[in-house]
Amino acid sequence: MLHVFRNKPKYATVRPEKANQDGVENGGSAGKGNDPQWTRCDNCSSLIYNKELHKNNYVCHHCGFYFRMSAVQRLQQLADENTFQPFEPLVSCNPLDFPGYPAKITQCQNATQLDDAILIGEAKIEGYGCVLGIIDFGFIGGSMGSVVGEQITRGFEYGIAKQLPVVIVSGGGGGARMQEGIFSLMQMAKTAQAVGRFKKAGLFYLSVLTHPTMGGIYASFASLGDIILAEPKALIGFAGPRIVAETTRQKLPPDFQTAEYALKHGMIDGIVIRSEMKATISKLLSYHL
Amino acid sequence: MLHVFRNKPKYATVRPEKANQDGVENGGSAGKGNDPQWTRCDNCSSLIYNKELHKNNYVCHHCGFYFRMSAVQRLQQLADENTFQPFEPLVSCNPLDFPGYPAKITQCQNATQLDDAILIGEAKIEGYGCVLGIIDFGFIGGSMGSVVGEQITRGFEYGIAKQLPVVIVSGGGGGARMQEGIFSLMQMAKTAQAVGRFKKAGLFYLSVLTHPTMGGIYASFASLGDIILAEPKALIGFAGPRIVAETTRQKLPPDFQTAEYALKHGMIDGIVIRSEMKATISKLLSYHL
Amino acid sequence: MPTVFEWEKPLVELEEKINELRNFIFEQGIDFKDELNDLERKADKLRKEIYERLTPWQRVRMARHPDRPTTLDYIKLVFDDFFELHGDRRFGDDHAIVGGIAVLDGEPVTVIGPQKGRDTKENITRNFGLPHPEGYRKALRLMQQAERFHRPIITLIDVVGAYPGIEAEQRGQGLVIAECIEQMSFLKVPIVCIITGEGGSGGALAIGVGDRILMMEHAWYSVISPEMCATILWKDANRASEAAELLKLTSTDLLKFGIIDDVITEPLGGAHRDHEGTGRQLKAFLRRHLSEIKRIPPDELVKHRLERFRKIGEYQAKKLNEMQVDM
Amino acid sequence: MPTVFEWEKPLVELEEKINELRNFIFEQGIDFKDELNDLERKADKLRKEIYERLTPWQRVRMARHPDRPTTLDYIKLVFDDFFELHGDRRFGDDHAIVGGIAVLDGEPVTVIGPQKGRDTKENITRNFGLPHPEGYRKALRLMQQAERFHRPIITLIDVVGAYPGIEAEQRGQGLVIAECIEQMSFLKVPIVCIITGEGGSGGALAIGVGDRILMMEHAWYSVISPEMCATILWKDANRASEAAELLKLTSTDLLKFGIIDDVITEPLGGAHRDHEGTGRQLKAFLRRHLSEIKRIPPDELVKHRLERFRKIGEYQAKKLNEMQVDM
Ligand SMILES: [Zn+2]
Ligand SMILES: [Zn+2]
Repeated sequence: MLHVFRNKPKYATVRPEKANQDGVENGGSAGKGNDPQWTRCDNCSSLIYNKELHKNNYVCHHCGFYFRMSAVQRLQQLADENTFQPFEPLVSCNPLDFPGYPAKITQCQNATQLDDAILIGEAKIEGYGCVLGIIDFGFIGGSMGSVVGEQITRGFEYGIAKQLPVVIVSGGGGGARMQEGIFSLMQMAKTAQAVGRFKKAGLFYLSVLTHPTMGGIYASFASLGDIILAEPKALIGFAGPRIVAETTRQKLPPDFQTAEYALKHGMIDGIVIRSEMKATISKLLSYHL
Repeated sequence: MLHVFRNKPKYATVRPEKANQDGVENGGSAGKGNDPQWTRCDNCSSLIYNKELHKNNYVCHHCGFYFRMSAVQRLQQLADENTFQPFEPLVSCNPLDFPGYPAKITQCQNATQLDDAILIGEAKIEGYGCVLGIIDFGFIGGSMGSVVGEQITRGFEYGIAKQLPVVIVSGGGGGARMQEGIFSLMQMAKTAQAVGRFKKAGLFYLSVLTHPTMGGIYASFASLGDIILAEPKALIGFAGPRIVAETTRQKLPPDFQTAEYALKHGMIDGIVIRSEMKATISKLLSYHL
Repeated sequence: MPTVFEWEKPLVELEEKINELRNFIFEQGIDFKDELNDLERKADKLRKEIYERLTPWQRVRMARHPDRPTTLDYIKLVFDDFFELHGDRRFGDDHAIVGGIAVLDGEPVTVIGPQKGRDTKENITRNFGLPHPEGYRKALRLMQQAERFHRPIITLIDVVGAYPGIEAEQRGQGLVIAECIEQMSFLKVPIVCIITGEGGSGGALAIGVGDRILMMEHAWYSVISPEMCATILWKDANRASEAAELLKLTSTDLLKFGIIDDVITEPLGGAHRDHEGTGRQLKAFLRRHLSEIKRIPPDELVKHRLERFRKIGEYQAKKLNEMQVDM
Repeated sequence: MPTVFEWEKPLVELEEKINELRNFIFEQGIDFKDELNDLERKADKLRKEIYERLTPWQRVRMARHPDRPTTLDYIKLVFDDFFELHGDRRFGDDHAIVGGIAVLDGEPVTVIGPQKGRDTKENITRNFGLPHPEGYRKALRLMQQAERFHRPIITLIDVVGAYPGIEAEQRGQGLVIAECIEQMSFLKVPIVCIITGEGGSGGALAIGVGDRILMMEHAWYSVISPEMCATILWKDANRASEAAELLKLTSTDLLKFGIIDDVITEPLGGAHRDHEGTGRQLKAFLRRHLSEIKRIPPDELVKHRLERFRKIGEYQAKKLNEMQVDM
């Protein structure tokens, strides 16, 4: 039943060092004189030395702004060094023959050095073994097509097979991947069922929501965690705020669909600042051995 | 385990005819010149001939007002004739030595011809066998002490033993019986657990709420029905409206804690008028054979 | 005034002509039987041609025809009895989703579906058939109840999507959809889902996880509505008809993809032109599929249901030479 | 200013006198050890006398002492670590009930309890420790989570009652209490309930169904508060002290009735006079009872739990001669 690869490949498809050196992808722009060593904070306009930013978990130490992290950066932050063993890499097809989709995939692959919008494998977090999956917003908005759906599903199946907890860090803007149409929608069912089977096996699933976790990703595996944590101010919801505003013609509350709003309305267990995320995850893993 | 009596007694402790001839107990007062054959509607002041009132299910045909029905009257309305087999009768003790409690019990027994605030046994409703329990508001406000708790529990146990559905018609004003203190509170746990065991046995429990179903009765077996029906305008809730008004110092909504309010807020499955109650119950029983 | 689509116009006009002629003949007492039959055969052919050539966008519009049977219409057309149940036992009773116990061939079943209104007043009550979280929680409650009593579940799906409102988001629209999908997947009773009209995204899938997934001929089912897709692609909702082509959302496409199990053919001209006929058709398909899955033991049923969705997805393993990137 | 009850006054004054004397002696360097010891012995005797003679109403007031440890205090005093979890996943996060995962002797447990505030601001946040339905739904969610991971559940109960508010009623206060009671009864993990302060009616019972039910010495537990009872009986809440006598709501009474399993003795003068000592005491009792029930297999545990409540009730079969009434 399990489709996870049996012979671990010697190669992985991530280049953390490279991604890192390439600088910060979101929430910042190249610094003065286009110096790639520096990044300008989109919130307070401060110039920050990239290495400094990396050390500070991509949080601006001037204004506290959370830069968006790539999956690779997130992996470096959360996983113990040299412990990550990626799953067999999968790539998208074009089941609807959607015009322009293959080109878009290639473009995102080149930009992110990922095969699709997810980085997933076995890892250790402060010594605790787990399946760690991270959605990368930089890959078509971190949307879930067949590859993300399949990899998430394999993640839970791998967890069942190896009796490991699963940690998924979500951050998919639109949720579903429009270009895969109904196949994308069906990944919601597939992944939710994978969570269900995993839970019935008595194992622990920790869902971590980062900015933004919306649509089909939120409405499937991301909101089904035994425990759900979120980063401060992360956008969390089903319908996009623009659609809600257009449909209801009402003024949205200022904190609408933020992590703080989700906490207040009982949807998540807690908000954890980025610098404490690794310690918090490992603590929760330690409660569920 | 089952405490239900094995040898059915030849005697029962109910006198429907007598209770009936005694006239209507609540929501009405004796008619002109104190003629016991007539009852005056508390709502519209019309004089109604008792036999007429009985035929009309104790609903005023002038204004539609629902007179309160005694357990015996309700039994006559719902159960097929000569099908009711009451359980072994139980009577209250005075576990707290609460002053005046035994006298109150005796007084209520004389007034209602019941042993306590419940009439319960096996019955047929349009041919469908079931356990039928009816709370009588006239007995210390239809409150649940040890006897009601025990009888309700036996009702569900009898249902499990005989594979019968259970229909409970609730109408307990205060819910718990203060005079039995902690013993009364514990009946909430006992009856809720009886419902739980009954449900695990795969059997059908229909809860019918009449005016008023509040407090400990609502917060235990009465709100745990697979299907919950209510009579129009019945008061349904946990805290009494006076306490809510005093605590919150807010004006209560006009329909606060009515059956209509409960329906609107998703707490009950439907409102059924009294004349259709028997047909509705039998239909639902037919769905769960 | 009934809505007449532009592609229906020649047909409607021809039908009117035939009717006029029939009345004339009847009044005059002339025997024109053969000529009439010829005309009707022509009309049939025209009907067929028109409806075989419908574009995806036309089919989306068929699915939205104001006279198309709604969930409560189908319930009345298909089942012998229906007792509606209300409320999520937590917050409210959402009139945009109806549910209850119905009787099919003498056996109780649980039927659930979003409910659109027919006039403005009813549309306001029904929130245009757009459910809030309490609607999905009611659906879930009724499905779990059905499982307790071994009643088959039939969902009738006709929903553009879950309501995108402030309060709906506040009360966990996304979360409740996920919960519905997860819970529904493991219910140990036969489940038939029928997309009768619109099948819009997560709001449809939330009650769309079944052992058999059927689709009315002119229904649509997609991850996104054509309008929204057009807005995203070209910032122009008016290009929905192009988007409808891209999305492959018709019953024909979805049958080919293996996403659905069967297409319930509609009377020529669509469900809105013949409620009775549509109901009979739906009932026949429902009966057949339900009787097949009712024979499967509950554990097998769940196992198959999970396998069905497990294998959906189009991807391929990356070739090794593409993987020569060192970590 | 700490609250001093009228019956504590002689004791507090004597304690102050002894302290003054001790300071004087220390400053002067005089050896008055024996005399001091005598005085302290006297104070001990006085303390004992006072607290053995407390009336039920005085014990109710002890349970409400503003300096009495709250749930979060106990969590800090008893457990090594605590990670609070929030929300009912449906409507809100009720600050009147806290819950999360704590560590006891290296093992994770789920701890849940109503939380009172200490000052006005905190009391408003905590709604004076009066939970809404979402609080009970959070509690239930965390209990079900605990069951999934085989974690023992410890509830710390200190609540006058479920909040009697408009919105609380609207969202099903009565229904959620019933659900909590029912669900908690069948959880296949060890449950220890400790009434630490007030145990008011259904609001307490909703999280009070366990395998061991312990009670702090000066806690109370009853179907109704003395004030409300007095209001019903005499339309005079000021006669609460008399009602407290009638209700038999002290730990002594409830142990005698077999409703609770053990009384956790408090430091002389009550929990509010020595948080550390109280915490140690509670921990010792909790450890002992938990270790006993942890040995019982889950199915047995549930069976015993059900039997425990099944047999509660004082009634008698009616004698046959009373039954000679024909139907
Ligand atoms: Zn900044
Ligand atoms: Zn009247």
